[in-house]
Parts: sequence; C-alpha cells; structure tokens
Amino acid sequence: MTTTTVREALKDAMAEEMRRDESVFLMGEEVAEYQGAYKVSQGLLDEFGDKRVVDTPITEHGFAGLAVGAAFGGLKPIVEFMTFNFAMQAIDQIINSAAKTLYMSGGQMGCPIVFRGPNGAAARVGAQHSQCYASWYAHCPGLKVVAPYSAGDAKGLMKAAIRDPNPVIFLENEITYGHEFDDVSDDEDHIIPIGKAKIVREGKDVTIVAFSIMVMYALEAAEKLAKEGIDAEVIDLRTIRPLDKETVINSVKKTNRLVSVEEGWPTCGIGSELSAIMMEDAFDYLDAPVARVAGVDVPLPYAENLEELALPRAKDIVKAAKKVCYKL
Amino acid sequence: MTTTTVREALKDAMAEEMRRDESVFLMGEEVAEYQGAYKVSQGLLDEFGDKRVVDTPITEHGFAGLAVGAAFGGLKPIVEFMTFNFAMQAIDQIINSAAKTLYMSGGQMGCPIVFRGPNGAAARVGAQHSQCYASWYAHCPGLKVVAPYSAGDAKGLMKAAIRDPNPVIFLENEITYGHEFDDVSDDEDHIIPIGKAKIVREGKDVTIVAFSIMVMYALEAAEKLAKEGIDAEVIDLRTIRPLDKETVINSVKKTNRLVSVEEGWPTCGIGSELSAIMMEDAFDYLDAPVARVAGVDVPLPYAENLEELALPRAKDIVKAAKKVCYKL
Amino acid sequence: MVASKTSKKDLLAYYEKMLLIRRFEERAGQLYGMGLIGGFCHLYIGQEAVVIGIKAAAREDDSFVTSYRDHGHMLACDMDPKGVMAELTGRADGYSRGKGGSMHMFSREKNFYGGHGIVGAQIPIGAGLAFSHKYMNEDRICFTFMGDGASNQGQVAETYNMAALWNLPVVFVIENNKYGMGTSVNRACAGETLYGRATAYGIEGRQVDGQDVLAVKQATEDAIAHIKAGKGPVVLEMMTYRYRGHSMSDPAKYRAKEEVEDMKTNSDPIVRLKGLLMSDHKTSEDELQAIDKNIVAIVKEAVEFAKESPLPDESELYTDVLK
Amino acid sequence: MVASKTSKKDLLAYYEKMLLIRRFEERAGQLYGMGLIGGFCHLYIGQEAVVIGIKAAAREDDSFVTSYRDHGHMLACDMDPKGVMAELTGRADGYSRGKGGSMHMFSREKNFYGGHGIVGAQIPIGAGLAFSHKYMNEDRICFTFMGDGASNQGQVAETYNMAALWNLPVVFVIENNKYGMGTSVNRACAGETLYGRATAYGIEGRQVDGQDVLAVKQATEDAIAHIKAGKGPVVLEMMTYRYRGHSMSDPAKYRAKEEVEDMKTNSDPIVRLKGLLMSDHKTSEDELQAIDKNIVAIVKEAVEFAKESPLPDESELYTDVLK
Ligand SMILES: Cc1ncc(C[n+]2csc(CCOP(=O)(O)OP(=O)(O)O)c2C)c(N)n1
Ligand SMILES: Cc1ncc(C[n+]2csc(CCOP(=O)(O)OP(=O)(O)O)c2C)c(N)n1
Ligand SMILES: [Mg+2]
Ligand SMILES: [Mg+2]
Repeated sequence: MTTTTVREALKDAMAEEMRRDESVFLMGEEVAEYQGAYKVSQGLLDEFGDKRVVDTPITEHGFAGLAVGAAFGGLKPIVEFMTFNFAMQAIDQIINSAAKTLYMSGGQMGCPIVFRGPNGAAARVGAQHSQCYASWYAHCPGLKVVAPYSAGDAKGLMKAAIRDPNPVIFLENEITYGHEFDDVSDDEDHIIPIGKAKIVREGKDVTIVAFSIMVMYALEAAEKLAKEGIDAEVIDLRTIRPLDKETVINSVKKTNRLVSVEEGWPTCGIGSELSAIMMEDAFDYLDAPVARVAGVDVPLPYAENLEELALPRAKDIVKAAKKVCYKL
Repeated sequence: MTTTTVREALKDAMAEEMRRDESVFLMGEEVAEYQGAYKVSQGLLDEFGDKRVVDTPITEHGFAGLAVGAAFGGLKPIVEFMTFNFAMQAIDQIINSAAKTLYMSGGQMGCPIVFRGPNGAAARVGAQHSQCYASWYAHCPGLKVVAPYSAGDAKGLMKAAIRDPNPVIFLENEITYGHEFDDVSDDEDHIIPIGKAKIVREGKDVTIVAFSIMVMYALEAAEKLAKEGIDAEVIDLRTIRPLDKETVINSVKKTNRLVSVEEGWPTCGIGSELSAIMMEDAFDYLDAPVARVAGVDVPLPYAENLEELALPRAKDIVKAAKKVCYKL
Repeated sequence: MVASKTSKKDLLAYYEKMLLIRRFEERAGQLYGMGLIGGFCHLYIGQEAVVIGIKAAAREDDSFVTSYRDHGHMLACDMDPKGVMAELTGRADGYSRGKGGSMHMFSREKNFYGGHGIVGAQIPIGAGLAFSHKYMNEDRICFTFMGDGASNQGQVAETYNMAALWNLPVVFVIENNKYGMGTSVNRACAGETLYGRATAYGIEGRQVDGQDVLAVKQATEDAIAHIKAGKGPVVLEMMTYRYRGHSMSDPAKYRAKEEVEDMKTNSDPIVRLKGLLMSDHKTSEDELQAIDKNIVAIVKEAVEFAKESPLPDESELYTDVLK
Repeated sequence: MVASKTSKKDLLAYYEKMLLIRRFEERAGQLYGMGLIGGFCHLYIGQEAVVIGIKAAAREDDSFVTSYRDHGHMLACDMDPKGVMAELTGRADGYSRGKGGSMHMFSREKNFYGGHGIVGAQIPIGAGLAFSHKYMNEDRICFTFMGDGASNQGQVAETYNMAALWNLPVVFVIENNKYGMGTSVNRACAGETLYGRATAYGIEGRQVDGQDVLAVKQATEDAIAHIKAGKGPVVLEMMTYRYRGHSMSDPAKYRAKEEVEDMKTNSDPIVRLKGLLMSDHKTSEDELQAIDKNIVAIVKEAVEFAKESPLPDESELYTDVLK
C-alpha cells in the first residue's frame, strides 16, 4: 500500500492502463499540454505522446461523440470533462449513443468508454459549475456509474472502468483531488470491482450511506455521534449504478436505521432511491423512516455563508442520525 | 365543458394565450408551415403569422438558447421540442441558463418560458425516441415540471405554464394527443394551478399515484381491482415539480398503501421520490411498503412483444396493488 | 451523365444495387402499410446513386455511418436483405435481433456502423471512426452521411473543426435532398452552399450531382485521393431528392407534385444509368429485365424471411443492456 | 492607430473607462489574493479597448451579453463599480446579492444581460435578445461577445445560421485573445480566420485591431450601419490579448514571457490611446494624472464598499429559486 492523493491515484490508474493496452487513450480540454485543468493528467503527454493524450477544442458534444465513434471503431477512450457540468452539452451522445447502442444493436456494438471528471461542488464556483449528476446518470440503463471517495478506490475503480466493456461514468470530486489516502495498491492488476460498496466504519446503531466527498463528512459525523453514544456504520457506495443493495440491506438488518447522504439535490436523488430500496427490500427491518441528507434544493449560491449552508456537512448528518435514532 | 382531444386542448391553450398576450410566441421544428410534427400547432401560423409561429432549423441547443435570450429580453417563448428526447441536446440551456439565472442574478432576471413536447414512449419508435425525462427535470430547482393526462388539465395547465414567470417543462404524450376528454373548460381564464394533484377516482383500500398516460392504465387497473374487491384511489399528479405531497399523504392516511406508477425507468425515478416522501411524512400511516411500477430498466426495444413487456400496463399496476394489499 | 470510363460489368453491378435498394424499400413501404413494420420508416428512394456511387469508389473495409434513413446504406454495404427486412419487422433474425428497428442496425462485419436516430449524432461518431482508423494505422476512410437538415446541427461544425485539426480520414457526405422533414433547405440553411461551411474550417469541399452515380463515384475517388495525399478531410454535398415523404406517416404536402414528378422523370438515378447502359454499352432490355427479375426474387425472399422469423424471445428484453 | 475624427472629450472618456476597467481588475486580483474573492475570477486586463470601442459606437439602449470574463463589460455598461465589487466579494450589496459571483451579474437597467459561465451559452442568448428587440420593434442591437475558444462551440454555428436566416440585429464580437485557457487559437481552431465561419452563413465579417479603441469604434459603426440597412447580422473578430492568466489560478506557463511583454509594451490599448491624446490632442500629463487619480479613488471606494457590505442574510439561501 502506498500513500498518495486521489489526483495521483487517478493519474496512475490511467497511466498503468495505457501502458497495458495500446487502445486506451485520453482526450479532453487541456488534458495534454496544460497537464489537465486540475492536473489529473500530469505527465501523461510526456509519457504517451499527443497521439494518445489529445487536447480538444471546447466542444464537449462533438468530442464526446467522436470518442463514442472511436470506441465503436475499436479503441478505449477516456474522455475527461473539465467538470461534469460541461457534460450536459454532451449528454445526448452519452445516453443515446454510448449507453443505448449495445441494446439497440442486439449486442453487436459495444461502447467501451470512460467519461470522467469532477462532479458536484468545488469551492465558490457558483450555480453553473457545481451540479451533482449522480442521480441523472444513475437513472439510465446501459451505463455504469462510479463515484469513489478514497485514493485507493479511485485507482482500483478507474482501472476497472477502463477495462470495462461498457460506458462508465466516473464521477470525481475536485476538493478531494488533493486529499491523501494510504489505501492505494501498487499491484498493477489490483482492480476494485464496479458494483461493490464498502463498509468504511462498522457500527450497530445506524447506517449512514454516502459516496464521494460525502463519505468524509459521514465519517466525521460518525465520530461525533460516537461521542454521544451512537455507534454509526458508514457505507461508501463507491458505485452508484449498479447499486450494491445487498451491502446496504445487510447493514440495515443490523442497525434498523438508515441515513442517506448526497451532495446533490434531494428530489429523485440517490437518497430517494435508497428509500425506495428500503421500502421494497428492508421495510420490516426499519425501526425508523429513512432520513435523507442532501444539498439544499436551490442552485448553489456563491456567497461563502450561503454556500456553506447549501451543502451537506457533518452536523446535518449527525442531526439526521439522531433523528432516526429518536435521540433528537 | 367541451369534449375535445388533448391535441386540440393544447393548441387552444396556446392560441388563447397568444391572443391575450402579444409577447407569447411559439418556436420549434416544423411548428409553422408543417402545422407541427404531431399537429399540435395546427392553424397557429394562419392565425398569428410567421413572426409569432417560427419554424427553426434542427438545432435544439441553439434555438432553446435563443428562446432563453428572448425571454430575458421580455418575451414569453413557447419552445416545442419535436420530442423531449431531442431536448437532451438543449438541456444545458434549459438547466444552466433558464433554471438557474433567476437565482444567480439575485432575483433580477426572470425566464418566463415553456419548453413543451411529447415525452416518453410513442409506439415502436425505439430506444432513442422513447425516454421519459420526468425525473431528470423533477430533480432540478428553478424549474416547474408539468405532465397532465386529460385534455382539460392539458389546457388549463398549459395556460398556467404560459402565464407563469418561471421556466416550465411541459411533458406531453404522443399517444394521448388523439384521446378525447369532456373536461375542457371554455372559459378563457380557466387556469389549472401548477402544483396541484387531482384525485381522479376515490377509493379507500390503496392509493395509486400516476401521471401522464399512466393515469389511463391506473384507472383501468382500478376498475379491475374493483372487481376483485379492492377499492383503489387514483391520483393524477399533474405536476411533478413542485409535487403535491399533501394530496398524496392525505390519501395514504386513508388507504395506508401506496403504489406509484411511471413510464420512465425506476432508478431515481418519481416512484423513488414518492417512497422517500412516504418515509419522511407518512411512515406511520403505511401498512405496507410503497410499491413502484415503472418502465423496465432497459433501453426501449423495438419489437412489438418486447416493447409491450417493457412498459407498465394495467396488469402490472393490479399486481402491485394486490401486493401492497397483501392479496397476492 | 459524366462520360463513362467504367466497365459495363461495373455499371451493371451499380444498376443492380440501386435497383435492389429501390425494390427493397418499395416493399418495405408496403409492409409498413400492412402493419408489419411499426414506428418510423424512412425511405431512401430517389437517392440511390449517392450511396452506390460512393461505395463504388470506396474500399471494402472503409467504414460507413449514417442517420435513420439507412436501409440503402446497409444494402450498399452488402448487408443481407433478409436480416435488414427481419429487423424492420422486429423479428429475432433481424440484424439487431428485433431490438433496434429501422433506425438502428449495424454490421461490424460489413463495416456499417449504423443507423442513428438523433439528427446529427452520427457525424462526430463518423469522425471518431476515422480517428480510430488513423490511430490503428488502418488506412481506412470513414464515409459519414448526413442530411441537409442535419448539417445545421452544432455538432457538425464541432466535428469539422476537429476533423480538420487532426487531419482525420473522413469524407462527410451531405445528402442534400432539399428537405429536412417539411422544411426546404432554403428556409433552414443560411449561406450559399452547405459544403461551404466546412470550407471555412479549411476542409476541401464541392457540390456533386447526386443523381448521377458516375459523378458521385468520380467525386469520391477525388476525395479519397485528397485524403490519401494527406490533405485532410473532404466534404461532398450531394444534390439529390427523396421521392417519398420524410417517413411513412408524412403526406409531404409541403412541395408541389410537379416538383416530385419532374425529378422522377428527368433525374431518376436508375433511369439515367439504364439509359447509359443501353446507349453506350448496348445493354439489351432483356439483360436488364433479368436483373430486375433477380432483384424482385431477392426482395421477395427477404420479405418471406422477415415474415416467418419469430418475435424475439421474451428473455431478450433483459439482455444486451450491458456486456 | 486609425486617424481620429473623435473629439478630445470623447477620447478622454474612453481613456477614463479603459483605465477604470484596468484599475478595477488589478484591485480585484489583489482581493482574490487576499481571499476576499473566491472561486473563479477572470480578468479582462489587456482587452479593454474592445468593449470600450464598441460601447463608444453603440446606443445606450443596445444590449450586451458576454461570458464569465465580464467585469470589463459591466463597467463599460456603466454598472456601478461598487455593486460589481460587492458581488465579487459575495456580499449582500452585490448586483446578484452575493448569489452569483464574478461570472453571474446582470443589470436590466444598464442593458447588461450577463455574465454566463458555460462557454458558448451566451451566444444563442444574445441572438435571442436580438430576436426580442426585433419582435418588439425596439430598434436595438445586441452585442454578443465570445472568446476564440468559445467560437468552436456548436451552438455558435447554430446561432449564426438562425441569426442570418432571421436577419437578427446582432453583432457577434469574437474577442480573439489568442488563447482559450492554455490552448492557443491555432491548436484549437481550424481554418484561416474565426469570422470566416460566420461568412459561410452569409454573415458580414472582418478582423479588427482590438487594441485600437478607435479601430474598434469604427468597425462597430460600420457594423451598426450594415444592420440598420437591413443587411443582416455582423461578426467582428477582435484581435486582442489577455495579459493575465485565464483565471486567477492559472500561472499561464503555456506562453513565453516575451510574448506577453511584447504585447504590453507595443500594443497596450491604454498606452496607445494615451499617446494619441498627447500627440494629436495636446493632452498634458497633468490632465491624464487627474483622471488616473479619480479612477483610483473610485476603485478604492468600490473596494471599501465591497468589504463593508454584509454577507447576505441566511434567508437568501431559499429566495429567488422561483418567482
Ligand atoms: C436531434 C433531433 N431533432 C429532431 C429530430 C426529428 N427529425 C428526424 S429526421 C428530421 C429531418 C432531418 O432532415 P435531413 O437532415 O435533411 O435528412 P433527411 O430526412 O432529408 O434524410 C427531423 C427533424 C431528430 N430525430 N433528432
Ligand atoms: C462548456 C464549457 N466547457 C468548458 C468550460 C471551462 N472553461 C472556462 S473558460 C474556458 C476557455 C475559454 O476560452 P475563450 O473562449 O477563448 O475565452 P477567454 O477565456 O480567452 O476569454 C474553458 C475551457 C466551461 N466553462 N464551459
Ligand atoms: Mg434532407
Ligand atoms: Mg480566448
């Protein structure tokens, strides 16, 4: 195990897979000469050259479509969106071309492609640059959707995503790029399977389910709860689609309480889905209704104080956990 | 009250509002000379001329953005998407420009605009032409999302949408365009308020919540259930955002059981949201877990038999209702 | 027609293929009327010389990608008429096992990459295929087809830019059939020409008589030479016409009957080639009728096959979502 | 510089405004460094002559819309420096009450329609404003600004087409500052010129020395005359340069220091205008220094205001989502 940042873990994953497979290449805005807007692709141009690390014009729709065509043609593109907000311009190609074509072709045409980039809020970048797209992509069959938290998971899942024969939406988080973790495997074949959640803290009183940077706040909340005598189990979903129901349900069988945490808006969010899953598969185990913690249902404001209020923080999770434990 | 089709009701609503307010205009592909791909705008060019009924090139992103600019400039555009599938190309302008600008401007810039067109499956048009976008739009603050079933509701809600100072996503259904209803008001000022659900069938044993064409199947299911001694209450949501929780909760307080029905995919769908709402606001009234009926989680297939299996039908609703009544 | 340096044998082959498309689609139209084909069905009738002229110049392993108006392109790529027709009827033996339908068929084996329902989506996809050909040093060209209406889509401009910047081996073929649904090209497209928009990105382009299979072939040969010389992508604006409505449900009231009749009478690509074959190559009516008869038989066989093929098994609903 | 038919009074006004932008942004950069401004902050320094030259020719009620590099445009439109700076610091007295930030400010009163963060999004929006002006017979023109990088976006091409088809009163202003983030225009944009892409749609266009406020003014006057004569929209490609990095976090290592220094020394729009004022109009150093002092005071006042303005009330989180 090595200690490294999420940024380096992602870069290493890409570099290793590019070494391993000639057909893997990276494209996107500023990925090559600029070394990535957030420096995730640092050094890749030097190692792999401009044939395999391709700077694109600012034309998300076009280059996403081009990458889909390249995947149809036999390559394995990694498409970086400078942020997932800009992927909205390309979403028709992602859904209609990448996700649906395997089915529409009766299995003949696969689309092995990774769409990656930071998702959700960074710091003070305003409403147009801060949306979380987890639930939109989770909604759509034909995709896999991944949103890791730790560097080790980022690396293992990125490698899995690149090797996956299906289109994978890989949701990163700008704020965690610089965070260090000591869970990074050096084994070049260490893959973390898509579709498996991880229990990051065991506990018996309440289950807290989160993904991406929200795992950090969930863990922080768990510490606070411990001090108040509540022993929380924290699950990092890691994959949003397909969602690892089993791990969540097994936890709830033990704790009988669930708090879902996501940075995105609540309506039709991942928390809503978890509520529905609980209804369908764990209703009789629940001692309290599922509580959702989510971003406030407004476009993200710029002002420092408002932004802080708009995004879920440990205290919100603590409050929700106490509520489902009837300790509020 | 007059009997008319949904198609005519929509057209009448637009025509009445265009007569009433010079700043209302319609734009989209084939809306003028062709009289609408599905003939919803039949006759409008003749009455209002090509200044106010504007054929566009096939450039959804561009004309949606242009319409947003026209709204900023003081007009009230109605933008027809030939189907909402094509609005994916324009969704950045819908979300980032239309929905978020009021907030980002601290209330200074409104965007009074209606985005309308058929949503969801038609008949055998395949995966790229059949997606339901209700939950995607429902997810986003700054929008109102409407999806009526009857002609009367279509008319009253379309008029409300046009008069609304906010961006409204108006989800129609191609199959119901030709369906006749006798609930259409002749009063040119008869508005149906956005945000209010409607109980379309009273019952005491189970609540079935649906919207758009699924209301038809829900009512069919209720008839079948009645024959088996189950008295279903059917609620037509009509508006998806803001969702009329109160009407649903009050119904569940009576029936203690909820079945949600939607044509779209289940994950992070409207049914998921209803589950979450029940968790939060009606947990103690539920005698059974909420059951979701939704489109099968696959891209819509073309083959006749597969398409029929993929979409929710009355029999699926009957089954779900019996399940939550523990009569299966 | 441009003077023919092409052999009689080749000309007969083009004739046969154009006729196959024509007869195949006529039958498809009938099956649609009978309710055996559902949803959308966009016929290519009238435009046959475009895809056949291009295929005549292309190499067998060059890739093709187009929109929903795609049956002609599939047949030009030698996809099996049986499999195409069975897909149209939504049956298990269709190219997409009945799950795709008219707009969504593919054949990797025949280098046909669809069949795309979203206007404009196939254009970056085509450039991406060209990107992969170049990346893998395959020396293949991708022929990327679009309509006049599609040429307004922003992703087309985005793709011109990337194709030019990266010198991709792609020929953009604009099938300017004068209408995008009910909107004539002059109501939808500003500027003198459609290819001129690509020229602004430094892409070589020109207009071509799309009703003359040999003119199309010649222009395509020039385009290929241009690309192989390393001079970058090419756009060809094929001036053509569709005889039928946009799709089976379109009564096509937006144009005068005379306009259609004039094209059919004076600019039909099959009639023209037939004329050339008879005048310059002494082809007899008998020879041509034999071909016609053969084509009718092939199409008939395809229809029988499509009718008899079973519906897909219900388990197919759940397969092919992911690999 | 183009010979000046402009009065000294007007020239001094342009000088004052360009200087206001320059000093305002220098201070904004400092406040960013001090942590008083967060998120993104894109400075316009070096490009001042573009927006000031255009504003000099435009009518007061003409509308302006641009991207995230927008402070210069706001000040050119006579928006209050206090309100702009307060928005930059995310305070209650900012133009967007602190909710928008650097990229999202608007003033209906001053005909400034944003401030848009998505590259390219403002271009159809600008055409839509022009559409509304025409629809309401307002005789106003919309000046729609975009960067060189933005000009590759598909929606720009889509908008050119509609603007030309519908004869909209819009001037598309491409601020070609040679880079889109770290990508130089020749690596991102195929074709000879950027305005040439609009020409393909029948739109009148040309390149202009964007460092010469009078050249910009003249070109804008010509564009306005073109539009008022009913000849359709115009595109002006302004050749300009940004001195700073793309945003405050960009060290701008992708270009040589000499390149930047050369521009600053030989093509600075303020220095140039100053030279003209001194040589042709006998303006004294004292006169200019008085202006400078005044500007510094205005900017200082804006900074004080912005620092003292309170954070928005917490209730503001929930307001302005819907009307
Ligand atoms: C993005 C998108 N918008 C609209 C449609 C509906 N539509 C299908 S075909 C078509 C007309 C296209 O015309 P053209 O590109 O000229 O091709 P042709 O049909 O003439 O071959 C339209 C508007 C669509 N399928 N996709
Ligand atoms: C759709 C989209 N893609 C990417 C970005 C990130 N981004 C912001 S500005 C920019 C460069 C734009 O360059 P240019 O248009 O030349 O304008 P300039 O910054 O030089 O004024 C990029 C890539 C964005 N905001 N929106
Ligand atoms: Mg056409
Ligand atoms: Mg630039």
